[in-house]
Amino acid sequence: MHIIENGNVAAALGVKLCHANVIAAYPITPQTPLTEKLSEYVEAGEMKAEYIPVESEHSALAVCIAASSAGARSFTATSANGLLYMHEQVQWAAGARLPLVMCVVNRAVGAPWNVWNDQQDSISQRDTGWIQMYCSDHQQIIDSVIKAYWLAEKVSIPIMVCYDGYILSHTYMPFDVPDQEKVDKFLPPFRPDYALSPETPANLNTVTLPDVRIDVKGELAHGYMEIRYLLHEEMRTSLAVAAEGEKRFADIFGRGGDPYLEPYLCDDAQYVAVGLGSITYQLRVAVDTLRKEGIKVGVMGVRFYRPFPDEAIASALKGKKGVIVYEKALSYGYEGALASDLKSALYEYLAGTGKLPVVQNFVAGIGGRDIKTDDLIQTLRAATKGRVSIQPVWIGLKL
Amino acid sequence: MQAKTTILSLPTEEFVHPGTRACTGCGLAIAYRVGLKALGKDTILVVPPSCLTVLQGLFPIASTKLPCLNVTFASTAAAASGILATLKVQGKDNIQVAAWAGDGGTSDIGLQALSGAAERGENFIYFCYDNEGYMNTGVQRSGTTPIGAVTANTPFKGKLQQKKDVPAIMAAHNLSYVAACSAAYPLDLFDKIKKCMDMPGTKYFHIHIPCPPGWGYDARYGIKVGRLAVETGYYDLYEIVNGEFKLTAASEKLVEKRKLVPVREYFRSQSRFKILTDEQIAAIQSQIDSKWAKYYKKDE
Amino acid sequence: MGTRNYRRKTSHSEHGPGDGGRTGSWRVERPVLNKSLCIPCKRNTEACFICWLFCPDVVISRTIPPEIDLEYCKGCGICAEECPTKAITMVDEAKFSEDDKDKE
Amino acid sequence: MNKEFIEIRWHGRGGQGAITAAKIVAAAAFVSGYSGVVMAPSFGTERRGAPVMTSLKLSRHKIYDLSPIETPDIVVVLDHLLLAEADVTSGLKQGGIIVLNTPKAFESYKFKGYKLATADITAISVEAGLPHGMVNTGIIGSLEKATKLLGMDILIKGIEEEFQTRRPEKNSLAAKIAFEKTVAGG
Repeated sequence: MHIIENGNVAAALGVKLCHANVIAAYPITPQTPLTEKLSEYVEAGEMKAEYIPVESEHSALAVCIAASSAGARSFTATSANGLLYMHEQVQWAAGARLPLVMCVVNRAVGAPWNVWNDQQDSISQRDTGWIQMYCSDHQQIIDSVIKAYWLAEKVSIPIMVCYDGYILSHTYMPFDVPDQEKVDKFLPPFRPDYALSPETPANLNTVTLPDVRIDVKGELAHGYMEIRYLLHEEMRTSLAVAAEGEKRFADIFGRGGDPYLEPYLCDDAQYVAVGLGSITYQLRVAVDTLRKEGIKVGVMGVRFYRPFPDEAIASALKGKKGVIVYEKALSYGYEGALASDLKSALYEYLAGTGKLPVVQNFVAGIGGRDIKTDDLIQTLRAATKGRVSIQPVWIGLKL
Repeated sequence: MQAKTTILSLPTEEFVHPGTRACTGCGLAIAYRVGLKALGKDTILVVPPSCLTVLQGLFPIASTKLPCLNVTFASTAAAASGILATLKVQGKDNIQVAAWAGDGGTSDIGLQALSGAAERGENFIYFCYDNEGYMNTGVQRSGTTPIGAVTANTPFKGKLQQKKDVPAIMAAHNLSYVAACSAAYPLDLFDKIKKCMDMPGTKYFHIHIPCPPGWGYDARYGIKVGRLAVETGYYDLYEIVNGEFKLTAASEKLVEKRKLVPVREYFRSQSRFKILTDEQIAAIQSQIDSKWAKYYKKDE
Repeated sequence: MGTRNYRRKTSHSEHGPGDGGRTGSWRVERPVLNKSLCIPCKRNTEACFICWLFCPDVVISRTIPPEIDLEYCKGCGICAEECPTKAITMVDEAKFSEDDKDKE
Repeated sequence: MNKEFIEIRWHGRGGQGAITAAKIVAAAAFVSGYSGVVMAPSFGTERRGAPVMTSLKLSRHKIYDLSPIETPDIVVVLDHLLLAEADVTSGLKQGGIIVLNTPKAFESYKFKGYKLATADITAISVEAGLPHGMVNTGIIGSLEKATKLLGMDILIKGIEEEFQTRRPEKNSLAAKIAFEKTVAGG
């Protein structure tokens, strides 16, 4: 059924459809309406879940970590400084291999205070061992939440479903709310391999030594390094699992396609703009305009940022003249993290082939600065005419 | 009223294995061992980093026979809330959730989450085992380190500030049950746990834990030192049941006796207090005396 | 992969004795029980067991006579200190021959 | 007016319900065949009483550009006092429409190059039985009168659905009266 609602409601409906049964949250703009909505569902009895209004984001993720360890399908959401305050728990959840799903409603981080959108919050959590998915519209938000639970539980790795604060979270647009029946078919009940129980006592996340050690049965158990290696290795293989999930999703719901990338007019493009989230949809308008001028451009949204779909990206961009990365975050002192990752993937797969594109980097929309479509047109056009700068260029900077 | 447990009636089942990494003569090991007897088999534990993390064992071996979730330092009570929520949705109402955290993990870094959980009325038992310092990291001061104690980061002057009264903070949350216990009085601890297990909301236990390396006494004197803290009226055993304060066990008897052991004996039993001067001890003695004068008056 | 082998991929510990190794080797002094002074031994009935109650390391049995598991006893001496009849004394480990130690 | 792609900017005050009004119009447009509908409130630190803006884009195709409206076809002003506080005609296309809630006469306004429609929605709403100050449903009637965009039937249905539990008839009545009483310039 199609409804017109905002992005936070799309996320909340997704969580409800997935039957998450422990939800913990702490208010932070622009995430708040999402978890408020969930508290409504729970209090109204539309959702059979426990809703814990915790006293901090650190505790919100603590509740989810413990609930998941005890066998519950758990959910939380946050933004900006809330996510930063969770950081310790974010790492913990990954190391404990808990299949949590958390919505990150992207917002600029302080200081100074700013409640508007950029993606510095989730990008700063890149190396925590969480899968990161980025959404460009409400359909992707609700679908991604559902796909995320499936994938997280399949690979035992937590997932952040990231979407742009305000631009998506507070904007209303139509989207299809999947049938409960279909969601139940897609997503089986959560049955973890182990859940805390007096019947099968185990001590979880104990101090783990640098080296391997014999267990009580006389078998060799891992050391810390093996446990962490497995997290990395299975992050990598989760790319293939995500593709399996995407296909399964498409079979049941009749939509979806490429799990990692969302290309638009890229096939014959000589220049391809790349980004995360809603900016890639806005770039489509710029691409349409430049196409009318005869410039062969396309745009490609990256939906999976971690694990990084390096091979798919390199293969999609092979032989392009230029790649222009638009980012709402920055690795201060260098460039956008996506630009760095992308260059690394291109180098890895295309160095020496003569098909290595030139990569340029634009930084836009920091702290919610309006990204004018005309600015995207101008910058994209300029980038097709030659290198604008070796440094990342800030769009709309008024210095 | 439940009958008082004696050594002979104390359950014999053990939930802790021998051969732990706890220090020789560890006071926590005594309180923990007896505490788990009271909690029983149907318990899920939550433990933040602390001496107990070490006592509990290093992967892949656990020293405790109960299921346990190790959590981050500041998140103990929140994690307990998460387990409770799960048990609720699973319809399991026979499982007790018990958090065991140290004094740093409670009075300092864990206080926010604990206060939040207590305010929400999360139905679990929280144990703060108070060895009065960050012993696991090598004896640094914590919020509950007493005035005058030399620690690794109050090396010459000793701690200059008062001990934080965490049970009073928790009592201010209007809990159904708050208890102050000591490793030197394990049966009192056992009975108090049994007493509160079916009470609603968060139950808070503060347990005074003698620590040989942290306090500076010969391991064999652990119980004696713990007992001295009580007999001098320096650390009191009590319970607050729905707001009603009552001294218990040895502290209750002290009211009848009207005679406290001079606190000097307690201070002189440990090297951490070696810098306390006679004047300082006299000042503390007079604080203790006036506290007890109130207890006596209440008793009249 | 995934939820199926979760246990093998995390720090998932199962319980057993001796996480800290044979902690009996930590001992400097050994508790030695004099049955003629020990209350339950003398009366041949369940009594006292203060040593059992206060043992931090779960190495004293609640039996007549109480038995001390020297494989794990760390030799703290609390039992000796708390025994109301001084039935347990702490004896320098050096007094026990290497042969004795092997037998433990 | 190009009815393939329409941009409407709403000016109101925090708490006045401009978002709800825009949402009702958005939903009505969607069922009328505008498959691209995007309604974006001005974001951030709105407080009750402070001027707020909401933008509504309607298109026959999916809308990919979520950036704020710069050149609206229509502006809807829920409170005439906002004329002094906000530049409501900023970017308004030549020949664009201004829908204004005002107690003053139509003739007292001069907007050169724009079409004006006015009604005293505040009074009309009270007439319809709504509490004083509730103007977000009445204004929809004025908008329809000025634009002939979607037809009253579908809007009335949308209002009654949105206000299911909160005086649906009185809200739709306010829109109906407003539709009748709105003075729209050519």
